[in-house]
Amino acid sequence: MAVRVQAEPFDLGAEAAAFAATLSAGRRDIGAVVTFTGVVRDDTGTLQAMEIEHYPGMTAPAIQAMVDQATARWSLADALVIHRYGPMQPGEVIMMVATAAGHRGDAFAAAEFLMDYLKSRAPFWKKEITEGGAHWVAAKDADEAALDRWKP
Amino acid sequence: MAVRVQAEPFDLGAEAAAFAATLSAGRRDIGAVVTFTGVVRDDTGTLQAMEIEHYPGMTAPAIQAMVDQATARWSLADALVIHRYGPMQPGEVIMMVATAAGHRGDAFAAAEFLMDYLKSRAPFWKKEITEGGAHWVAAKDADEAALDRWKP
Amino acid sequence: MIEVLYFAWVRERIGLPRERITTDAATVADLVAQLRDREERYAMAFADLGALRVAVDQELTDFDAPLKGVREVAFFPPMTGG
Amino acid sequence: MIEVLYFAWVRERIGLPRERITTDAATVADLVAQLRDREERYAMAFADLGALRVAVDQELTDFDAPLKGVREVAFFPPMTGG
Repeated sequence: MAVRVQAEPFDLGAEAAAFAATLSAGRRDIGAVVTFTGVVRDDTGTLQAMEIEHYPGMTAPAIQAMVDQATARWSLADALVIHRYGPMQPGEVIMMVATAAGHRGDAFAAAEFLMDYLKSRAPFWKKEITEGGAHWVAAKDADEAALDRWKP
Repeated sequence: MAVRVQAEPFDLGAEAAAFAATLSAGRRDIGAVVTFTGVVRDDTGTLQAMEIEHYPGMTAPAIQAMVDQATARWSLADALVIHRYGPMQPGEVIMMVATAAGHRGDAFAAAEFLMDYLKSRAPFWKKEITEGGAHWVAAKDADEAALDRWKP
Repeated sequence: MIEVLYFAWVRERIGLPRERITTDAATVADLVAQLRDREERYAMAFADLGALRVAVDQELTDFDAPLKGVREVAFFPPMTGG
Repeated sequence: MIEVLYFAWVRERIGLPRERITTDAATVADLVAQLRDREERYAMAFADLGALRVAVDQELTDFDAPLKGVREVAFFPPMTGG
């Protein structure tokens, strides 16, 4: 159950391989591995850079609390969250969630739960820098609404 | 939109990296990449091998039809399905689905849809070889029921 | 002449993976009835149609599917991939 | 003495990332009222509490949270990670 908050770029393939390698070392109760990777999107072709600010003291503990919640709720063998901060370019990986479980339902649900909570409850703020200037990305109602489905 | 049916083992990390690399080459409308990887599970510690039989003429076209359905239903930038057949050991990767989309909802839904259909509608049959003998894995009611959520 | 294929335990019970069958059966169900009458191993393999699935020309279908013009019929248990 | 932190556009409007504030405010809302009275830039940053979130000692909470024994309060817009 690892949480990493870092400025450095990382590679989806390398992280997925490392996550799977720790799983396959010694245990045979894992049938499903899900990964989600978030990428800097530039729909309009005007984005020069994305910058993510975070709350250093709070970020990793807040994400760890989400992972603990997911672990309590679903039967998970392992979970990983990596989230970057600082400047990044269109096409670069922003963050990644990986889950491993005996069955696919648990792995998918936990990954979606973590994504929904990371979007709206982890202390990150995105700023888009375009030719026209810089602006903070507004929170989406849809992201807030997505949390409703996890209410007990 | 690639479909591969193969006996050869493959590596989750390498396939995920290759999938992401084709995406990041030139396009900037992708914000979400989801992968699902199925692994040979051995809960009881008695499994010696798993063997998967398939229907060569039908398998790849049937999976391609599922990918086409997913593409028609969600806004997908790309999708990949790899499924092995033949003998494999506990801990080995059986199959993988990857989806890429602008938004996470589409990428998750399409990956789960493909998994549910692959489980019950792609012509694969699993045989478990244990010390006690070999037996065909029975289809689960839960897997059949999982298809209901995709009914229009 | 129809190519008939068997997979998984259907193949094992019947004892062969495929065979060519000359038949006047109008539907898959008619073909199954003819196969059942052939030998005990066919009767055993087709004892419970609820436990079987069928593909006609490599498309999943039902037992009442017509066989006119069909080249290939496959019988197998419910799939367990993924 | 409370460490007060500002993030994203709250930080930009107020013009600094953190400051130490000596206050007798009983709740976060009381602290906000005192900050608003300080200067125009604070009044602007705290104009619409509905557009703000608050964490007390690095836990998300509400504006009516008490400040007794608290070391750190952070103000920021709704999060947009992931």
